[in-house]
Amino acid sequence: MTVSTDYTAQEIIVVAGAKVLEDNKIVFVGTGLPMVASLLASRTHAPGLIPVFEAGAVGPPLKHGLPVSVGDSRTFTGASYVKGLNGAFELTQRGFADFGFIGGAEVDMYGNLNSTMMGDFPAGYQKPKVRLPGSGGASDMAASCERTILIVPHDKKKFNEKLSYVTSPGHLDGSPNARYNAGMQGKGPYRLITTKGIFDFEEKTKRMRLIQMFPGETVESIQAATGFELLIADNVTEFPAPTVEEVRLIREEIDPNGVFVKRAAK
Amino acid sequence: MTVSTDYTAQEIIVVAGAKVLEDNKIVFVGTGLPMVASLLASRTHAPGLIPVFEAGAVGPPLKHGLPVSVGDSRTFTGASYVKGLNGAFELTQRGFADFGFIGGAEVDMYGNLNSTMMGDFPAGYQKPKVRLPGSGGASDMAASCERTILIVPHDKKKFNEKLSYVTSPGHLDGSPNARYNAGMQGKGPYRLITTKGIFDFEEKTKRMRLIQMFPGETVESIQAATGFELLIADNVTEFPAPTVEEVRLIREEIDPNGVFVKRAAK
Amino acid sequence: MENSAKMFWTGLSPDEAREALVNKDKSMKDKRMTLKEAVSRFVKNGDNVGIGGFVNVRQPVAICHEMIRQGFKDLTLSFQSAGMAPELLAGAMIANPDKFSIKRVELAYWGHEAFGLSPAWRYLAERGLIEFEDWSNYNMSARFKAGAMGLPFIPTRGPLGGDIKNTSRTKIMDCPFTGRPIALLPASNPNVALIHVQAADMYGNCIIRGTDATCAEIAMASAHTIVTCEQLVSHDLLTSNPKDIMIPFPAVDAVIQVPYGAYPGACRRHYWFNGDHVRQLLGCIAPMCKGGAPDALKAYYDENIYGVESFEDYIAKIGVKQLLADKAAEAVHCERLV
Amino acid sequence: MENSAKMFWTGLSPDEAREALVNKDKSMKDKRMTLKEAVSRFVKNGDNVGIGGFVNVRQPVAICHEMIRQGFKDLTLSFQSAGMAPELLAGAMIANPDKFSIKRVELAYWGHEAFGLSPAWRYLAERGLIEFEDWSNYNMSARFKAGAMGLPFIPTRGPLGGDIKNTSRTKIMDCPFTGRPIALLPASNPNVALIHVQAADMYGNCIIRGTDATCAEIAMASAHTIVTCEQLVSHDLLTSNPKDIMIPFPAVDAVIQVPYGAYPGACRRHYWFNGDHVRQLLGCIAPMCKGGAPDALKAYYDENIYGVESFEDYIAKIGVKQLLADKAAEAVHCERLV
Repeated sequence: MTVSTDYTAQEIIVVAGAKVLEDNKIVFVGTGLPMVASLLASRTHAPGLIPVFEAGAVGPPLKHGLPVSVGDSRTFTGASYVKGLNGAFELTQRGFADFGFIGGAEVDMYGNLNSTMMGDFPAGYQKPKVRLPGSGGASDMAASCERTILIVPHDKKKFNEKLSYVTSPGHLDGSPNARYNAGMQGKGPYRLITTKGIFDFEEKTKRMRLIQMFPGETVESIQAATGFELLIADNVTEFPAPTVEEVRLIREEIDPNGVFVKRAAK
Repeated sequence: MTVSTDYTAQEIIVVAGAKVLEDNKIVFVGTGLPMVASLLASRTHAPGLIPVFEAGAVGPPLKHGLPVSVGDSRTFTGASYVKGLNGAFELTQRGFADFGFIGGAEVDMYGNLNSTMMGDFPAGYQKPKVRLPGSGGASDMAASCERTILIVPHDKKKFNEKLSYVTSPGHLDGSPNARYNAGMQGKGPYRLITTKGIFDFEEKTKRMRLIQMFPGETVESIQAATGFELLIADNVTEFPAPTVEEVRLIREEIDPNGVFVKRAAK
Repeated sequence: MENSAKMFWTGLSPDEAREALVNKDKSMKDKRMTLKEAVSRFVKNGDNVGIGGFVNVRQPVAICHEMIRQGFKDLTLSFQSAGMAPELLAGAMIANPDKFSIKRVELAYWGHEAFGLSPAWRYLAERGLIEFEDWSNYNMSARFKAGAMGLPFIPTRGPLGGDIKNTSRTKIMDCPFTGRPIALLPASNPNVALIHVQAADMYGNCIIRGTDATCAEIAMASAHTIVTCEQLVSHDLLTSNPKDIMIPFPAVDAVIQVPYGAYPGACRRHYWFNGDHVRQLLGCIAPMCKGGAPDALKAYYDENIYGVESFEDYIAKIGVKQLLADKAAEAVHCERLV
Repeated sequence: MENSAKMFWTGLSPDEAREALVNKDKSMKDKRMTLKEAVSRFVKNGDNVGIGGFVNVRQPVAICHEMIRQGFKDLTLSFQSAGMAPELLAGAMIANPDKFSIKRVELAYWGHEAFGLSPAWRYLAERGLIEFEDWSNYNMSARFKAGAMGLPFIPTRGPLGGDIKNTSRTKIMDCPFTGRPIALLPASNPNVALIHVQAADMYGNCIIRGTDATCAEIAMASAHTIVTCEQLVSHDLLTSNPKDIMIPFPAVDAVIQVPYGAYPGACRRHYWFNGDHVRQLLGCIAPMCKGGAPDALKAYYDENIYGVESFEDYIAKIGVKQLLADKAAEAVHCERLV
């Protein structure tokens, strides 16, 4: 399998995201890169992957390609069940979603995500420095999917000790059974995929831990781009660069119009 | 309009029940005689009556005749909405049902109904003298329809000061705002139709009050068949006997097989 | 209202129900099997059994026949309004309590509407042979819905004011937003759901015609679901209008094509009630309420259930003419070109 | 958790919502009228407006155009995830706050997914020009559902753990059945719902194709509902499969046939997104976030909304070729013989 030499940061995120997904599992897919990664997974090692979209569609074959909205016509055709937003989230609350796959603008060491606002909280909540779109379904997936996979572009300004706002709860403050005690369900953040590597959350402390680095990164380069102290797994490996075939699938078959995967070179 | 001379007790109940219904209103119809009365109403003075059945159907035209079950195929065809039991009861809880039309095996002076058990309560609840079928949807209609119309065959054993079990709440103990204070919605029992007459519930005391007598009855004969003191309206009138045409409609068009209206002579 | 760590859950607790689903293989796999296999794999003694349909519409009659043949003990039955399903199960207990027994019923209504009261219900309740918990149709439907939604409870306006709140596990609280009382009903998460539908694919996606009753909620609340269907069709045909699908495949564990699976009850587009046959069973039980002998009842079970290998054999006894008449009676309600 | 008689309801309180429905004429009557008449009869200054659709799928764009032409003040907008509907309304406020204003937004997401962020949302929020209350998609959907169910609140597992519970009217209580914390969300009962659907009859029965989003819940929670539809068809055709009907007639007050009523968003079976047109509007607003002039934005409104008599005139400007292309793009997803 020839290694690609011109893959982009978004493309390696997509490839890494796809590889984290397991075949025959139900994955609740947020809008954007998670959609692309899920399609790649189902066209490679996970043909039995079952996507769920928050506007309601369960298990569509996506024969007409990448949706541009988690509520569009492409998510609907051939689906096994479509009952609107309440239907999708009730399924999830019940325990039908093995994985939730979400993005965020800011993340902390416990996998809590912010997609609400940047600025001074709570004082500046009603007049934020930057107003982000809002939770969408992310906080619901975070609260009720069995495990969540997070995507956040790696940037010191986005990896912070304290978030401006906790939109999507992860491991909260990392204390034992924090999620259970708060009334939530599911095991919480399972993997984080950034532009620099793949992370898990160490079992005892629930702290973000580097487990795989993308080509060209070092433990130091990654720590330097992170606003808190990372845990480092004992055997950090290098995540292999995307293959030519993977990149071709993304560019030519899955997102040929660059709807979510932009064409800018790395 | 020629008066019928051979109408039965059930037939006059049906005619009286039909006349209480108003055109263009939504009526949540319980199984049995309420179904027959609603059909009679819509074939006479209330062509715009909109029936709702608890298994889900809203506003079916009932072109194929009297349902034998509130969940059968006849209630479904041509309906304007059918979403199962939760759907029907949520509509009602929301305020979509102008009337609820229910029967019971026992009634008290405040229009509370029992369709659960006869016997010693609470001690004998788990081993009743007579076990009745249970609430069905009656207690839900009682709790949430805007006004309820009750049907109970008139019999001293069925008209009691204290019920064995309050299945379907009426005006509770008759105290001011008793229903509102209990958390319920709607104005509660509006009319009671028995085999002897028509009753309302006096505004202040919420007590059962005779307003119309069926032919052949007197205030005394009705009081004698009632296990508590009735209020009597100032101007009690005689409810006219069913017409030949009304009886024909019931016997030949609405319930030709005697599914709910039995053929025994009065 | 007090917090109760002592709450007793008669099926799975909300946390157990979640756990069961998390640990289940929810993949899109072939779930076809025989009814015999489905019942022996997914029903156990002591189970809380959620029963689909409404009174005698789409009751899971074929599944109940098979359960009676196999024999189960100490079941809890949960349903809103049911007719033939509990009548058959209870009749089996009355005829032979050593082979089949119901411990408890959680219900709104047990009877047959136009076809009469339930003699089995009277027999068992009036002799104190089973526990029961009265609810209303909306209460039971909402309890299944809470279970299906992954919630421990659901608020409702009823049962407020009457005695249902006093004889059930309802809790009343003052609404923290309005200050007015509101009822909280505990979720129902049965161990197994018994559902009959018009059409399914081999993965378990189900299409229901006519009222959905509370079938989707029961299936999604339960740890396991057995589905019988009139028609087993291809996945592509079944999903041609995804919104017709009322129960999605991950909620289903076994799919069996059983034509007439709700008979002698009705099934929209397929057959109307055979009221005479319903009354025949009631007529075998009714005399026992007054101390009569069980001979007629035992004969009914020997003839229709114990004496046959499968539900198909029972349906074969009904005879072609009767089945065609029942089909024709339904066809007038929903005329369609085949 | 304390009981709060001081709860503020931004639309109708649960008791008011009940009363509104009780007093409403719910008969099966002809509800056809012009969009102009519908908006002037059923939208008022200060209303809480429930917006149907999901992001740019089936947004009530035509209704928003008409609202902008008529001008309204101090609206509260309630939706889960929306794109063009709030963008157009907010753009009108940004262009000319004297003619149109939004006071408050209750929402989960305001943006355009693949077509970009919302500049109007950033503009208004970052300048402190509107109040807002953050929820999630499920939270808002569940709040409408509670409203539709006639309940004052609904329990959910989220928002637990994050900040949404701290910036919203959520209340957390210990579940009286399990002892674990659970969130209670106050119902949303808007004054008026804006809904676009594929098909309706003159009484207001609605068929929705593709995702239902939260349209039924919003319509049934609201005191009034305005429905625009691609196709207005006979009652008999519309009810030929009653289960296709997602919104029943008594929940609807006005029915208007408006082809392309969700354009430039998408409407299943009818048209795919016109992303360029969405981006055109965003491009008129975006520079203003950085202090740019409102000229381009004003020109957009003059051209497309103020300068035309009706939504039909706006659609006519789009041109036949573009509309055919959008129709063709959708047709591949749901090929059908006409």
